[in-house]
Amino acid sequence: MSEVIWGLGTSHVPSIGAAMDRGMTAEPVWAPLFEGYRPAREWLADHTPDVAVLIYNDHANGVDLDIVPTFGIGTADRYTVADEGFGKRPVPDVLGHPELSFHLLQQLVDEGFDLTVFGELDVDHGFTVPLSVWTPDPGDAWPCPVIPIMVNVIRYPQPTAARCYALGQALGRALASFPEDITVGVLGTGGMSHQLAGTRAGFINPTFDHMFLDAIQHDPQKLAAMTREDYIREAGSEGIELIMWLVMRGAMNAEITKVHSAYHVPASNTAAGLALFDNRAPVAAG
Amino acid sequence: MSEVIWGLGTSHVPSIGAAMDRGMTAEPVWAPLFEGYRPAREWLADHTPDVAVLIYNDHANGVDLDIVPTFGIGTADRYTVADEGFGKRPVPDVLGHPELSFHLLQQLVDEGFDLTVFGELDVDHGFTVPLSVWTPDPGDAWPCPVIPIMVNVIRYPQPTAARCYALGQALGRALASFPEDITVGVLGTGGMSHQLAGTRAGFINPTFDHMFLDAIQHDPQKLAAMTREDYIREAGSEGIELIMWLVMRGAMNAEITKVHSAYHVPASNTAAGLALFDNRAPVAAG
Amino acid sequence: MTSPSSPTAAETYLFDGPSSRRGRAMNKLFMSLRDEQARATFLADETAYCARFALSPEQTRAVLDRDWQAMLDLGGSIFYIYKLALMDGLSMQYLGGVFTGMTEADFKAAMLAGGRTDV
Amino acid sequence: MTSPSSPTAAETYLFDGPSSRRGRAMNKLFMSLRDEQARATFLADETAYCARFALSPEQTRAVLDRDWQAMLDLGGSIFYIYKLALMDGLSMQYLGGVFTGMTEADFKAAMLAGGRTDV
Ligand SMILES: [Fe+3]
Ligand SMILES: [Fe+3]
Repeated sequence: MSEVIWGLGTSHVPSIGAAMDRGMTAEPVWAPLFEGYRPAREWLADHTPDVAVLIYNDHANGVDLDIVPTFGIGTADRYTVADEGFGKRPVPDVLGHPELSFHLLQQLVDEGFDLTVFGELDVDHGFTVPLSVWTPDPGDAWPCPVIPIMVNVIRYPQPTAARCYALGQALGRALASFPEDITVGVLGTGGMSHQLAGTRAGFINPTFDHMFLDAIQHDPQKLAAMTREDYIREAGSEGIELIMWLVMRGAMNAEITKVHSAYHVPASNTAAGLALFDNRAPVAAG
Repeated sequence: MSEVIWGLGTSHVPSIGAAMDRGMTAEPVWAPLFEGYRPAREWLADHTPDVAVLIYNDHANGVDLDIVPTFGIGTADRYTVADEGFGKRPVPDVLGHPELSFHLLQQLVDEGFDLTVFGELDVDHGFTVPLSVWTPDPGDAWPCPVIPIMVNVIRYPQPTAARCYALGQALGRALASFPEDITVGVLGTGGMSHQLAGTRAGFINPTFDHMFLDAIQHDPQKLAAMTREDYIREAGSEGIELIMWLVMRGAMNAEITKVHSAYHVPASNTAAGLALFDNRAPVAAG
Repeated sequence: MTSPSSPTAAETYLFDGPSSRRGRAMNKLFMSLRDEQARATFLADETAYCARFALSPEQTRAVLDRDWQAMLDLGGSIFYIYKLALMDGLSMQYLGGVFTGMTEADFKAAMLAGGRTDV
Repeated sequence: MTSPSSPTAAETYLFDGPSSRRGRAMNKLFMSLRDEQARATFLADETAYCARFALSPEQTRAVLDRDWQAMLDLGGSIFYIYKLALMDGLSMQYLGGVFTGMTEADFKAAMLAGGRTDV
């Protein structure tokens, strides 16, 4: 069986990637954000898994607008970094793990998840920025192969939060039934509160975001019970991306240990959040 | 609410369409098949619904091979007839019903069906041949707008039969909750037993097909409980298309009345079956 | 026609099925701008490019005039519209200013002060 | 590596994930043949066309030789392979004969007699 060793929830704001690509991380507007990441990055550098599963959404770059999958999974050997209209980010392409992809596909379809399979896929900032949050200096290659799981969050109706959490739970079972003994990291991406269009553009809800950062560890059921309208009202029309953290959380154990969390406003038009969890239960004190 | 008035299960063998398009329906090899269709066609001509929902699969014509949706739904105004490599079939393009499509999408996603949405879609013989079985001479237009629901049956792992039946049941609920009073016909397509490749090519299992034609009316749960391996063994690797009839059946009432059924071998490499059901319970005799 | 639970309002602009249908031609145009050659073609004759993508007269006007608010109203998705803004060298903060009636500088200042928590 | 419930055997040729991965370049070539212009280009220089789609040497040989059985073995899907056969004016019954070691006439006769009920 494979074993999930950690889960990382993180925003995927494009300007976080741009700040890193342009060497601006020490500038005053950016330094607090990257300082907040540091403890998580250090822990992650010591806990490289054999493979990672990254739950993300495409932003009209990898998939044609006439096709909107609710849930997708990549089965490729390699995922090319997308050109979103301003050149590719200067980061490595992503190596995949087709054997594990096919195993997850079979298990998840057997459990009634109606995945769309991508034999080829270009990945955009929704995918590469979380990888950069994890590994700021990948050199020629990311630390391990990564499997994309895609969630529709940009077109209404998105999957419900409950469905995302259920997908995560099934993902956890599917990983556990993989015949090889490998370690796995799971990334849930997107959020925190933000809204890009309309008169409510610039909306930030730190109260909600802090509640979310706490509940994702201790009470994911509460987050899974919220409707998509709840998310849009409380976290903004793009804050609904947070439902992707529930897929990550669902794949982890009931009790998990927080390694580090961070919260910062603003990263561009967005509140940026990070939460890193060790999949082991907390060690009882004394 | 909208009301399902009939369900039609039918094979979609391309050569059935070709025989019609080339005026060969009276030839000795084809006449028995089309004679078998006649009573169903006559009844259907008297029971034209306001809209139809057609469950089908694409055969590498409408969707790129790098993208394989388990379940999809079309939301277009119009679906163009695909050129499969030998010119388009000389039949009308298909008008859609976007309002009902969006309603079904919302309801089905809310119920946890992870549909892929197609804003544009070319439809191949899997779609147009069942329309021709229903309406041999459409003239300039098919009898009513049609909404495509796409099911992956050509790439393993297909959705389970149970999942298809559950999708049909949810489809029935979603149709019932549509705010307008309209009548609906539902078509489940594909099958019957056949296999195209391998040393078992040409496999036909009339015993299984007759069991299926009976059980789809009286005991769909039995068919829903079969694994995909059961279908492939009993009905051949392409006979698994029959799982699409279960979506149609799931959208109908528990008790339905058979209007007509027909079974014929061969249509090309395939056993061809048809079963037409009135969605009303049988009238008790005497 | 869609379910009553689908919220749409000027303060939010959910990109739902009906808006994607309304905005399809325009969003297809925006998506094409990921390609450098396409951007050059667009800039050489914007009207012809809009015609090639079969934009409605209102959509064509909105694109030519860079009327970002009208693009939203005519079915544009912010993620697609942003590709046109990117090409023009404009930021998401600039667009945020347009949508909220602020200058880009004021919008940025509001974000730096912790975002618009009161809307 | 996939689940043990995935049946694959010469009598059936399930088109599953690993075969789709193995056959991807070849299936992409077959799919392109839906277009008349592409068919003309292919027929003008089949070797060059195979190279353009990055077929492996084995796949190229199978395509050039019309070795239908090898195409299946190398990851071809019957629905894609059929597009090449269509272009050649061959029928699914012809292919059925190839896969089962029969002439097309014998395969057709077997189907007309009710199909191969004993396999
Ligand atoms: Fe995003
Ligand atoms: Fe078929």
